[in-house]
Amino acid sequence: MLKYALYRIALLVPLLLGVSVLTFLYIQVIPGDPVAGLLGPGGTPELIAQLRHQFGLDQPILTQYWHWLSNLIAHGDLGTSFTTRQKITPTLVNRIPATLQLTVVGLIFTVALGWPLGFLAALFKDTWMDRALSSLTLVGLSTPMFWVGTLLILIFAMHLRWLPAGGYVPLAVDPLTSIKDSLMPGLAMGIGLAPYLARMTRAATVEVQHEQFVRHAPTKGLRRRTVFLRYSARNAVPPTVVVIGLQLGSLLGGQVIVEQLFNWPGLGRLLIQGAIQRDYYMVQAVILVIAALYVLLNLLAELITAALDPRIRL
Amino acid sequence: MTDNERSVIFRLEGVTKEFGADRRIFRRRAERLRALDDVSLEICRGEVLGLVGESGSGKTTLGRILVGSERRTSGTVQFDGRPVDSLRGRRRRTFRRRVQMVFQNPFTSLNPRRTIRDVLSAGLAARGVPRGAERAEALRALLQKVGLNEAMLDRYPHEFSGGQRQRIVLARALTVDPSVLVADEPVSALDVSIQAQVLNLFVSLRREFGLTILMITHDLRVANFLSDRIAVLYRGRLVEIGTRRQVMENSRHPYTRMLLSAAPSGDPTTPTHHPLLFGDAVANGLAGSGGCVFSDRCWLRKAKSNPDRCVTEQPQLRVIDGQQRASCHFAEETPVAAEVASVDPVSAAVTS
Amino acid sequence: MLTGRVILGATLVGIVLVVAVVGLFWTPYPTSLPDLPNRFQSPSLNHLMGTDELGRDIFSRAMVGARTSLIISLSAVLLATAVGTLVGFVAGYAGGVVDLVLSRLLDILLAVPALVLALGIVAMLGASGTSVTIALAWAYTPTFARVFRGVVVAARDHPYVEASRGLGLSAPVVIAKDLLPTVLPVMVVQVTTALAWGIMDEAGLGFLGLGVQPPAPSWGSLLIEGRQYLYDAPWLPIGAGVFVIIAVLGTNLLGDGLRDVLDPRSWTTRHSGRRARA
Amino acid sequence: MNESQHSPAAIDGDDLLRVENLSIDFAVGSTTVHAVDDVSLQVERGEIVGLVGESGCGKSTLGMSLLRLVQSPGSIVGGRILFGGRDLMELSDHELQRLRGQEISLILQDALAVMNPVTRVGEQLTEVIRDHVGGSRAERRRQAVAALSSVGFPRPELSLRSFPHQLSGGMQQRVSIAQSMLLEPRLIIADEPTTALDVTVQAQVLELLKDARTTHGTSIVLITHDLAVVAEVCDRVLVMYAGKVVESGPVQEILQAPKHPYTAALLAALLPLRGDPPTELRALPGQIPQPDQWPTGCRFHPRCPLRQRLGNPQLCSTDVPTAQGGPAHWAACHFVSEEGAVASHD
Amino acid sequence: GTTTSGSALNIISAEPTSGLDPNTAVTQTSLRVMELVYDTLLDYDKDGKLVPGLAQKWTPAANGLSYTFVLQKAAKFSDGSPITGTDVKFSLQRAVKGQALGASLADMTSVDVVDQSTVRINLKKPSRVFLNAMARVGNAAILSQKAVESNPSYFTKPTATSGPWSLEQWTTQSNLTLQANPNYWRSGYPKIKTINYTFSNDPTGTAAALQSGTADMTYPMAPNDAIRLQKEGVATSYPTPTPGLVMWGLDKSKPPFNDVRVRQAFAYVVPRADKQTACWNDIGTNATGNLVFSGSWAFTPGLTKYDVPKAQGLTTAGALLDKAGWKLAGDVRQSQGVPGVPDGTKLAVTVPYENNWSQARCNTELLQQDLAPLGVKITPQAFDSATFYTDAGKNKFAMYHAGNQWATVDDEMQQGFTCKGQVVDLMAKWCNPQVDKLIAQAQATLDLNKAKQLYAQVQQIVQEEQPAIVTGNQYAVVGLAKKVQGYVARADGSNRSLIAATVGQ
Ligand SMILES: Nc1ncnc2c1ncn2[C@@H]1O[C@H](COP(=O)(O)OP(=O)(O)OP(=O)(O)O)[C@@H](O)[C@H]1O
Ligand SMILES: Nc1ncnc2c1ncn2[C@@H]1O[C@H](COP(=O)(O)OP(=O)(O)OP(=O)(O)O)[C@@H](O)[C@H]1O
Ligand SMILES: [Mg+2]
Ligand SMILES: [Mg+2]
Repeated sequence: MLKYALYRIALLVPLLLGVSVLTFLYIQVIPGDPVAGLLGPGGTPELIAQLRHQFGLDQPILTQYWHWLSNLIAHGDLGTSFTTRQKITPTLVNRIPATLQLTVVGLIFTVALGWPLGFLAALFKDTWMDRALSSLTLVGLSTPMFWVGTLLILIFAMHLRWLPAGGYVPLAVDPLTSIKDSLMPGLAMGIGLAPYLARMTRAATVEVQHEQFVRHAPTKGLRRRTVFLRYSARNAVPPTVVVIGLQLGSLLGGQVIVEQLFNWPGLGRLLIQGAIQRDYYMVQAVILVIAALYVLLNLLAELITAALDPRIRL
Repeated sequence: MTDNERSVIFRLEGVTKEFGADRRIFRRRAERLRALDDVSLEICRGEVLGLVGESGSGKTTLGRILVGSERRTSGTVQFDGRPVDSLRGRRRRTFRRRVQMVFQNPFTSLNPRRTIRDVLSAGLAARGVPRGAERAEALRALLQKVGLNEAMLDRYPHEFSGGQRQRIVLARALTVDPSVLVADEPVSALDVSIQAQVLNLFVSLRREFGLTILMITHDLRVANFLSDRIAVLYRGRLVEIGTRRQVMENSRHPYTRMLLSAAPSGDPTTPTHHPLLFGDAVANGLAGSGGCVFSDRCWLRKAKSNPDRCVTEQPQLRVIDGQQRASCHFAEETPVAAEVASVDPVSAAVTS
Repeated sequence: MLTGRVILGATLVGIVLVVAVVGLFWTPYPTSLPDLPNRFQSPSLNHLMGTDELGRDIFSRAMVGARTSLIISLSAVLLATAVGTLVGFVAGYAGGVVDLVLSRLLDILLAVPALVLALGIVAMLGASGTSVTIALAWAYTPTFARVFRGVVVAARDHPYVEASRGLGLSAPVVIAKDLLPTVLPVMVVQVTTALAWGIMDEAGLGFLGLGVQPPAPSWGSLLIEGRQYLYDAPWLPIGAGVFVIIAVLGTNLLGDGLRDVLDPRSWTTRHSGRRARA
Repeated sequence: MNESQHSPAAIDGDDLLRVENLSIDFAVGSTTVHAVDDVSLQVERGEIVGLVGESGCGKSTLGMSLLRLVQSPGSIVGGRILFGGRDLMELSDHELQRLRGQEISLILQDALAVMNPVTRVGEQLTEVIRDHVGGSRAERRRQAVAALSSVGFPRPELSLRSFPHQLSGGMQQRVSIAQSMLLEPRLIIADEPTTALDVTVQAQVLELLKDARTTHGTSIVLITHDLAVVAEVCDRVLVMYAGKVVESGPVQEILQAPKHPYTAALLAALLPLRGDPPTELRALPGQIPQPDQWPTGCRFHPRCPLRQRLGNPQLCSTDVPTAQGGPAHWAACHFVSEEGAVASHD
Repeated sequence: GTTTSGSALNIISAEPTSGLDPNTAVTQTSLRVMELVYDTLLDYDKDGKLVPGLAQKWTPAANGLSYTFVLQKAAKFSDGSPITGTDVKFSLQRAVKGQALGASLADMTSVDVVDQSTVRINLKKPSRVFLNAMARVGNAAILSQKAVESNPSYFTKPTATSGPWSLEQWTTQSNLTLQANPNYWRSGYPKIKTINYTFSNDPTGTAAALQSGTADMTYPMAPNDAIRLQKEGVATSYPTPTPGLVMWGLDKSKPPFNDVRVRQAFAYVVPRADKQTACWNDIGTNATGNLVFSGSWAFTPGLTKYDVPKAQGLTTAGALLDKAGWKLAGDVRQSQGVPGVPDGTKLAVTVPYENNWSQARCNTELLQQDLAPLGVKITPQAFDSATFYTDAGKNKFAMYHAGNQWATVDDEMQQGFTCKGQVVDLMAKWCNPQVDKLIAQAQATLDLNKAKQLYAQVQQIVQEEQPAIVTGNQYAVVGLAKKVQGYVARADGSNRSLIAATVGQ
């Protein structure tokens, strides 16, 4: 398994190289001048030209790419932001803890909501409970994450004033406040993704309950609890981990929106800011990092599944 | 039947198939699995060759290589005296048409969304039977041959029972007027009474069309019923081949003998016991490591107090008696059937 | 139950479509004419979803917005379907090196989550309806190609497809008669599901200020316009959100229902070969 | 309806299991499927009873009902099941749970499919002991080891640590036999335990079942479609067709002198292993009827060669045949007495 | 969610997007940080009067061709090194080359270091506004020559700075921390030890943060939020009059806006009072011909040419358009004999605005409605700022929604309405030498009244010419938690009064 993990991590290199080539190619098709947007009404042609030169934007794309790549390989340097004139790498590295924290809190909420709802629906399959839960998850599935987040702000920040409407403190600085801050954005993400998980959990559990080994378990005289816990639930979990892995894309995508909504200084907001300000290097770097994060998290999900299901050999 | 001058339609030489060797670039060596190992045999025009062996012995793989839906790793396959690799374009399509496969599971081998008429017409069209009256006539004749009636033509596969579907599958294969039929366990999914119907159908089809048939089965009774000759596979290697009578009644390979002894006699009066039986046919694919593939389960070897030769030297398939060939160093010493019971009782206990 | 979901889904989608079409010709109130005395009316019988800062009827604007949102998500999904089908079928049916190269390319494209990729592309192209369409199509295409490739590969090795090839039928015939019908249900379901993503992501991009730009009203742009008055007039963002939810819910229901109806497993009704050996 | 007439007479006090007039229905949509229709049987201590018949005739349903486990939408609609004198229909859920696995256990066709794929063989064995008799961890483990070695595992401790899929098909079936015999039940229901296996493994498995009978006096109901297997291991056999038992009797008699034309047809379809095969098989025409459309009268009448030879008497399609013959060997056929009718067919 | 302690101020605002280099940083957000980190020679009080900064006094030469500045005795950089005349010379000479202040320093010929605490700045010609440039927050920063020259990436994290606070850390697009400069020359100041900035581009979110107590200060606030918070008594908001304009930029190089009658016609009808109510929640003022906000010394009443009732405006405008050759046909005007325009061309204009400025959207949508009765078809179109400014620079738009903010009225006049100024430059093709001359005179004279008269003449011309249709004055809106004491809003939007402010519990 370790070998497999290392092998997959090694595969990440060509993958990310591919991603970087693609993002660089996109730049060629851009209309509009990022530097002009950056300077606003104060931007004179001279100033614009000066900045373009400073960023090497006046060079051919291949040269630009080569510079960028060699800097990345030699110094781990992802370039300089157009807007802040700061090195991108430290900025990004700074953001990763916040992003990961939110991802984890989001995942916790997803799992804490999704699994119980799914198991409950499966246990009470074809009863009013199942139907109610199914309708609920379907509505949840159809509700945009930002909308959920907006409602949460209205309820928890505006009316109840329990939680701050946004903000972030690093976990290391003030753990309690930090966790409190991440509750609402995490919940928004959890509510966004839990319906998927609940549906998949229900489907997986129902499917498992049709499996011979579950139907056969009572013939051995096993207790109901043993049958549910050790047969149904235990076997339904690995496929749901696969689902979680596949949904990580949505999670990270949704996280972008949630970060914006809750003013959470993660990679997502960096991306949006970069996108709005046409900060190409920034956009490119964030996409690259999110891709790496996504692939790694996916690998993690795969490894967990393999650990949970002995039939899977990696 | 066992005439030597009979013309050979398929000739396989040294056919080996490894799985896991292709497709993925980065694959660890250990994952390669040798499903077929240096198999050489020929199939004669008009005969039924039974191919028997335990699960995973490579029967299906051999069949798929014959019809061209699987590529072999090495060795040659000749069809009608021509290597099949040299066939291109039209020729190749003709070849594929002349060699048809019938699958084990009649439930997955028919497209659930196509009517029987549609399926059969497509085959007739591929053969070049013109649309209209002629095709309708051909269709009718075909249905009659396989024992179905015209009223069923516009139904979908799910409206048929297993036996009927297997007939349809046979009819489909026959639409293109094949000369060779590769039947992969065509009756093992069917019930006893239905199995008999389909086996009868095979007999009559063969008589009528002069088909050459490779009958893949794990059921020795089925092989015994239909075959002119029988080939026995074990872990990808051909261990014995000969006429039906030679293999069923005077087999020279201890593996064949073991299979025969394990099959229930069907006669409650003869008490059965299985002195020759131990071990599992686990297809570990590690054949060819030097000795005989069967040596770990071989009762004969045990009875002979484990001669070294069995594990150091790989026995070659050699002629024993006329058409009968077997790959055992001690083939001649294998006691004839009547003597089996008197073999020193090797542990009947099941071991693994 | 099964058809019930399809019917409910179709009804919801139908309602949204009717609203969108009616919105082409008629809305309860003018959609852009300010009505300053009626600013920030909360939802009432007169104004189902309230009014905005210029006194305009949100419901009317959402009616008009439906068109933009639906056209964008539909064209993005159709574009992705077209390209995805092509790539998926080529990779799946051809196999070999072609498959290998295309699959690796898909791996690269799939390494970036769709919404993130779409964001990046919109960033490059500048926010506009066309950009959003292109970005979403571009972002969905790899998923489509991957899914279609998967089903084609699965179908390609299916015994009945193999049998058809064994009969010597030509590739186009096999594709048309055996492969496509097998793959089509998956495609229909995939397209329906993706439509739900499209509506949701269009709104999401709009919410981030990277979607269709006002005044072209789309649900996304209504949401971002409304967000500024979240506290003064919470109904502004909620109104357009309700439309999004109805549309997505309808599409999801439809997709779910179709998945069940078109599930090939529901075609084979009789018990299958019990004696299939391991 | 009345094949049970003989049953009471056949019962001496030694019966372990007695099934009386059992009927099981499945509600499929708006129709009702009579999967098992008025079936009676008894199993003596230490007896191996074969239950043969073609797909869908109700063998498995009958087998499962002996554990009072019928999958929904099925339900037992009539009859009694007496096990060791107790009426299973009266037992509480808890009593049933104790009964299953401990007194009656089940072996199914696909051993891999019935094992929990994510837990080790050892745990699966010990959890049965835990749920039934408790005991210390070490004690449970010792029992599991003993069970495995009794089915021929040379190194049971090692195998306890395997996951099911790591074992070969034969070993899987042996584990499942070991599990069913863990608590030394009095009755084992073996539902096609060898159908998916190679003949070599089949022989070993059948050997194990016979061993169980001889060493523990376990009774076995062996469900199969293969008359050759029946011939090999069973003492008595019941032939089922379309939800009903059509013939019952000692193996030897039935195989040599079948009374029912269906049994005769099954035997005719049994291919010989040795000697020259017939050039053509005498196959039954037509198909196995669908369970929601059992034919009227004698359910076998549309395919019955005997009826055909007798000029299609009306009786067969209108009247349900009763059991004919002695209590030990009877058949449900109107024309069983037609001397030589069946024999000439064979 | 930053913890609040007595001496810490939590600010939530937009990112300083143009960086912290005084030479290039021109956006308001950058200025708001730079003014706290860098000191300038001069400063303003709350009335806009010049007061000492790093220079304790400044004396003009009799001929007005030079100024002598005497530095504060205690002037030190944050690393403790003294601020010397050399540093001043270095800073000003660097600024001349910069884009931000270069134009304002055009008259400066040389800087003499008299001694280490005295510098003399020589001018080409006398200038009243030269001193404004010296007080320009951020851009006229006095930098440490040694620090700047020894560190190539000085401006990504300036060290050894002259302002009341020094930069502690800056995480791009996340937050920024300032610490009180212990060596600051004004002893006892600043009162606030730490300033924590959290960056957000979401006005709603920032308002919520202020409301929930997460932040103590936020700017600029959306008018509706400011009003709401004020009403709810949660926070104080300071709408401060500034030299900032809201206007419609016009491309005067081609039809239809090359005809002054068309520009005037539009000016009669564009939304003025309505937009104040609907879009700005009555924060800011309505301009009907004047360019200077009403609280300013340079404000001249009576410039109200376009302050006419709606109906009258429509009639006047219609007549003007008719004369210009745009005749009503049905409900849309079409050209008839307009030079350079094929007859029958509709009078239809696409009007872009920046998508992240919601008042702009509101205003443009009102424009669409108000011009419809005149027979002019307006299509509002949102652009993200990048595309907006690129395309505006390329003269792609005939008319667009614009807003601008300056530090002083003099800057507004100079940069807004001279031939080289930005506003007319951006749209190009309008240049009035007469205006240039008047503005130059006004900026040279030391007499404020004279300057005011000259500016009145300028406004008179602009009112007639309408190179851009100015419709209002923008106010800067700062939101403060009640516990922040001593903050004084300034006309240039500066937050420098934070030096004396305190944060209560
Ligand atoms: N596509 C494949 N990829 C990898 N391994 C394969 C593939 N097909 C077959 N094998 C392996 O090759 C060996 C031979 O398989 P094959 O299907 O030919 O056996 P068989 O004799 O037909 O068995 P059975 O009686 O179970 O059908 C088996 O071990 C099988 O697992
Ligand atoms: N879960 C179920 N739902 C509906 N009908 C069922 C169900 N299980 C069994 N039946 C019906 O009961 C009949 C008897 O089924 P059963 O499984 O007992 O047959 P069997 O003799 O064991 O067949 P096989 O040899 O195929 O295992 C079937 O034909 C089927 O129609
Ligand atoms: Mg096979
Ligand atoms: Mg069964």
